[in-house]
Amino acid sequence: MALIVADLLFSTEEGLASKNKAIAFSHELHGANIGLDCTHCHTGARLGYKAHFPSKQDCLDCHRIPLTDSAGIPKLDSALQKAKAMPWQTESRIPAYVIFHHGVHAKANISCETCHGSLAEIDRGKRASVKMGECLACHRGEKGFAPSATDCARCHR
Amino acid sequence: MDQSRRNFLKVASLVLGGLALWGCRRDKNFAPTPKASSDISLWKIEIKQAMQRNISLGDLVPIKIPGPLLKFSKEINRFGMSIDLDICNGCGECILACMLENNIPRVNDNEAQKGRFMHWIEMREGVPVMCSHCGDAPCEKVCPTGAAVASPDGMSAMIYPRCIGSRYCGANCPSKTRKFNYTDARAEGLSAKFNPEVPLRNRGVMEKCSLCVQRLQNDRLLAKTLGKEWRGMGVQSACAMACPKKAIVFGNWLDSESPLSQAVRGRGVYTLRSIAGLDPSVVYLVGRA
Amino acid sequence: MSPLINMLACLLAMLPAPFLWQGAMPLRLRGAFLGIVLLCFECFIFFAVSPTYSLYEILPLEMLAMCLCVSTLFLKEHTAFFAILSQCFWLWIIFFGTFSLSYRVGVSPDYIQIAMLVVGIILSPILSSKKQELRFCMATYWAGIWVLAFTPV
Amino acid sequence: MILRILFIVGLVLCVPAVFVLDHALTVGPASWALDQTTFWGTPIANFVFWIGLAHAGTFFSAMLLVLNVKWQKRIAFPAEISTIAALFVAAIFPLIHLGIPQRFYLMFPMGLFRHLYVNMESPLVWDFIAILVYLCLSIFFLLIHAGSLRFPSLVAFRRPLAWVLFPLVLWVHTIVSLDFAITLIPTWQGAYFPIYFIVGALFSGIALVLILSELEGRRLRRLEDLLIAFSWGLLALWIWELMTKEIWCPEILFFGFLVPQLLWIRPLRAIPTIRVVIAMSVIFALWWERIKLVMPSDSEWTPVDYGWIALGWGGFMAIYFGLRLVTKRIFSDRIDTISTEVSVEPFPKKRMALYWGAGFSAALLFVAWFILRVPTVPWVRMVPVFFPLMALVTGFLIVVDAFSRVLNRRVLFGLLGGLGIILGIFGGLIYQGGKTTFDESPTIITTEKMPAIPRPAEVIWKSRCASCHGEDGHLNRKFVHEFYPLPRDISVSRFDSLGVDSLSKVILDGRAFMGAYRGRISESEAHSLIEYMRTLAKEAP
Repeated sequence: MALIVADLLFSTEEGLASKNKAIAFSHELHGANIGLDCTHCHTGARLGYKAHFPSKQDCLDCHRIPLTDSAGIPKLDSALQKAKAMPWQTESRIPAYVIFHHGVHAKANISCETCHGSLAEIDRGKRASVKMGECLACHRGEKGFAPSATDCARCHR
Repeated sequence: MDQSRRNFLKVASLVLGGLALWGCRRDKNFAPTPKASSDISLWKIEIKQAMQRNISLGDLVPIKIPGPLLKFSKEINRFGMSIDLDICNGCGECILACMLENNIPRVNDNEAQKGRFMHWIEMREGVPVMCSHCGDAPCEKVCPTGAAVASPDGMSAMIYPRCIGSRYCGANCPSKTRKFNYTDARAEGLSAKFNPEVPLRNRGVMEKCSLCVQRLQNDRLLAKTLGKEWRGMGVQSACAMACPKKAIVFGNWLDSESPLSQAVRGRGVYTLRSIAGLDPSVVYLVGRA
Repeated sequence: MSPLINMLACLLAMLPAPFLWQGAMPLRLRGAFLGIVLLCFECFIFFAVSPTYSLYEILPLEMLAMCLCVSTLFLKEHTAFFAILSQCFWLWIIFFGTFSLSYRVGVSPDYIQIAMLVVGIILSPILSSKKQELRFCMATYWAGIWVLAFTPV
Repeated sequence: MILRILFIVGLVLCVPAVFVLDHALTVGPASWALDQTTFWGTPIANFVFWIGLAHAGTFFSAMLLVLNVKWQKRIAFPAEISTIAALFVAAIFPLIHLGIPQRFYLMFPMGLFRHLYVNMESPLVWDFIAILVYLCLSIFFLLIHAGSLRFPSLVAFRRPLAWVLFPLVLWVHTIVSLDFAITLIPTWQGAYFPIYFIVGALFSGIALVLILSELEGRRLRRLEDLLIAFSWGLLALWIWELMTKEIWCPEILFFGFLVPQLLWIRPLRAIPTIRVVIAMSVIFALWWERIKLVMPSDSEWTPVDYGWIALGWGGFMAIYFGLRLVTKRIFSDRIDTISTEVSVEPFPKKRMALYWGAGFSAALLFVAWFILRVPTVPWVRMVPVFFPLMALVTGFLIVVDAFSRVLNRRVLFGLLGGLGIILGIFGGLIYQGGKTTFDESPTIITTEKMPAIPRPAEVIWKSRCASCHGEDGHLNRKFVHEFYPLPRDISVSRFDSLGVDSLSKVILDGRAFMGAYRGRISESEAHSLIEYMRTLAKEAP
């Protein structure tokens, strides 16, 4: 009995490092509004396997100087001062045996929105679907893009 | 009526007893998992142990230099390897390199006694033998789910999440180079993730030489991202890189510039008799043609 | 396999046909008789044909199938029905035999032979009548299937 | 009474069987005898054996029925039940055999809906489909037989359904034989295997039915004759195996051929015990033959291998005698007399042709659709699944027709609807699939670390620099104009005047409004970036 209890207690997933909850990041404000490309912060999205998150330093590249007259700016600045070096992280939803290369898809002129949804949707918490059926439907040319490789070893290892 | 009630009671108590015992066995899940070790010397010891076995190689027979695949005649790439038996001295360095590159687990004592090592490369009479990536692969034909499947660039690929472990491929492989995960190496602490690029395998799936597919994939995707034509130039398999005598050469059969095509030029090309008719991509070089 | 051996096999296969269903034999004797007939065919193939011949493994069974086909001509009743069954048996041996060979040695099924057998099955109800001439036609047709299926190595 | 005792014996045998099963599933295939070169072990051998035994029921009820053999009626009903029992037992073994049994559904043709296609070239897929269909149709057949007791008009449907089952049962064992015959393993090969397997299956099946009929207190002389007849047929095939592959097993010949010859001796035949012992010897020989065929090498058996024997016989006896006792209680012994009644009205040929035609077109549609989706499959390789699919549709139509005669329409639609809902739920589950499973802890995505191998300059430019400096090096006006002071335009002359060292210092340590990128861009990458900028400047208009 004690073992079962112990198992229940310790098997709970450890929470991920909490996000900076004080100030919500708005994709819409940064993207559509000021014309920043997704890859500016999500480095690697255009040419690498993964779209990474910006570090604090990446944020400070722009936020070193006051950018707008908005009242929230001092609050943001102080939050940024206190933030960790890597403020964001997430669990990849792609298993280790699958490779998804952001770069190749960007090269094929597939916009981020195709899989991730619009910026407003992302702000609402939508994440890209990683169902194999959806990958395959697109690769077979059923979603309006040119057909692409469908042999298994292209994406599996 | 009495009779049937007695019967019922008998059956019910049997079933209950069975279920209770069944429940007990789950206790073993609480046993502490052995700490996984990533001490490479343990792997070296196992390789030595495996190399002491006497596995016969069988005859080597001459074949033609591999050309375009029949199934994918329009492809411009077909990867493969050549192993120069005039140079190779069977030192076994390739086995270690392969294990570290592909996160191949060790096996427990029981399995080792039965000779069921997971090594993708196996020494048979001092000759390294691995999957030959046959162009007309018998393993792919019999796989019910398509987990063993041909890739257009010449690999005989293995898709682990699709594998249900029917072991038909292993049974039908004439060179017996497919390895089945009989045990859960992770639960026994016998596997280590040396290379983050390669997934660990579950108990119950088949595996074998993948021709270092991850290296090819990485290189291909980078080239494609940059918009270059890709012939796999510069990619090397782990065993080819590790071979101290450079006996193993990795390359593209369809690219005359590739180190493979150059290594094979003028040499006698051989393969195991059992797969001579199956258009293998991994060949042995012996003497002059 | 030489054409001569092929012809001999054809004749040998037809030889036991008239005696298969003659007289009132108990079932066990008939079964044993059929088994021995098959054994004789096997011995003939074993000694007369080289094992490298691609269809080697199914030749005795094919001979048995032809023997059964011809034997239906000597039946008093249900001739057509049993002719169809024995031709299906023959078809089965050829199709699934070559089917497995197609994986192993790359022999594709002999579609001409299969088509001829299918035609035979369709024609059986018409041809297997009481008339002696039509029965003879049937026997010739089966012999023709056997001979045409022969492929020199 | 004897039936009841045997039922209990079956249940008792199930107890060790359950433990063995549980152990085998927990430990996996390592728990039974397999060696370096043998990947298939005792579960597959037992599977082939039990599938063979299942043939007996269909042989007696369906094949002899269409061949107009009169005496089959005396044994048909128990034989049909034995088919169902043996099929259930047989179906367990391939599941146990799998390395990951819970993934068995990947063999289902339903998998197609998830944009995945089974490999139609693999005999295991044919096997899976054929045995599923065989099980369905055997249940249909038994249902009609049992139902005909209450509704005599159902008798008319037995023969049409038997015509579907007759070829199907041969087809099933042919496909089981192809599992072996198509391989490159020398001891598994043989183009004659289809016939060899069928004869072997019927031989062991007849022996089983002989035992079952003795238990019913009936003696069928024809069964003994058949046993002798088949033993000679199998002898011929064993000798052919010896001639082609030089495989020779004296013990199989002894138990499978010599012992049944005792039935020639009249006084011996007369003793029931002797008959049963001979039949058991035949069953043993055929079981041993399957073991020898599947795993020719002598690897040491574990308790699990012996456990399969308990699982097979325990499961079979529990299901068979259980069902037999239940049917006895419901029908007493009327079941054997009713089937002797010949149906008054023959089944209309036109309707029969319609059902066969529907089955044919359904199978054809499936095959055509599959080949359209997976054009690499040679069409011949689809033939083995063609007939089972056709039989399934035809058999289903016949059964629906049969029960639509006797059942209330509302009940019938209810049954069909229930079946549809169950199949729909099952299909839906497969279509939905599981969550993407993580065999390992998922990768955590954070900030990009500097890679060991320098990234191409173009990569860095496009992700790091282009938001301000523009993809072509000429400002991203939308961003820069509103928020930031304008960066300098790049030009060849400026590069020449500044030099590589001071430029890379700007990149790495920043200047004015430009941030420092040390730690995010390596020195060598900075150098290649400068080269890249130079080419951009050259291309500038």
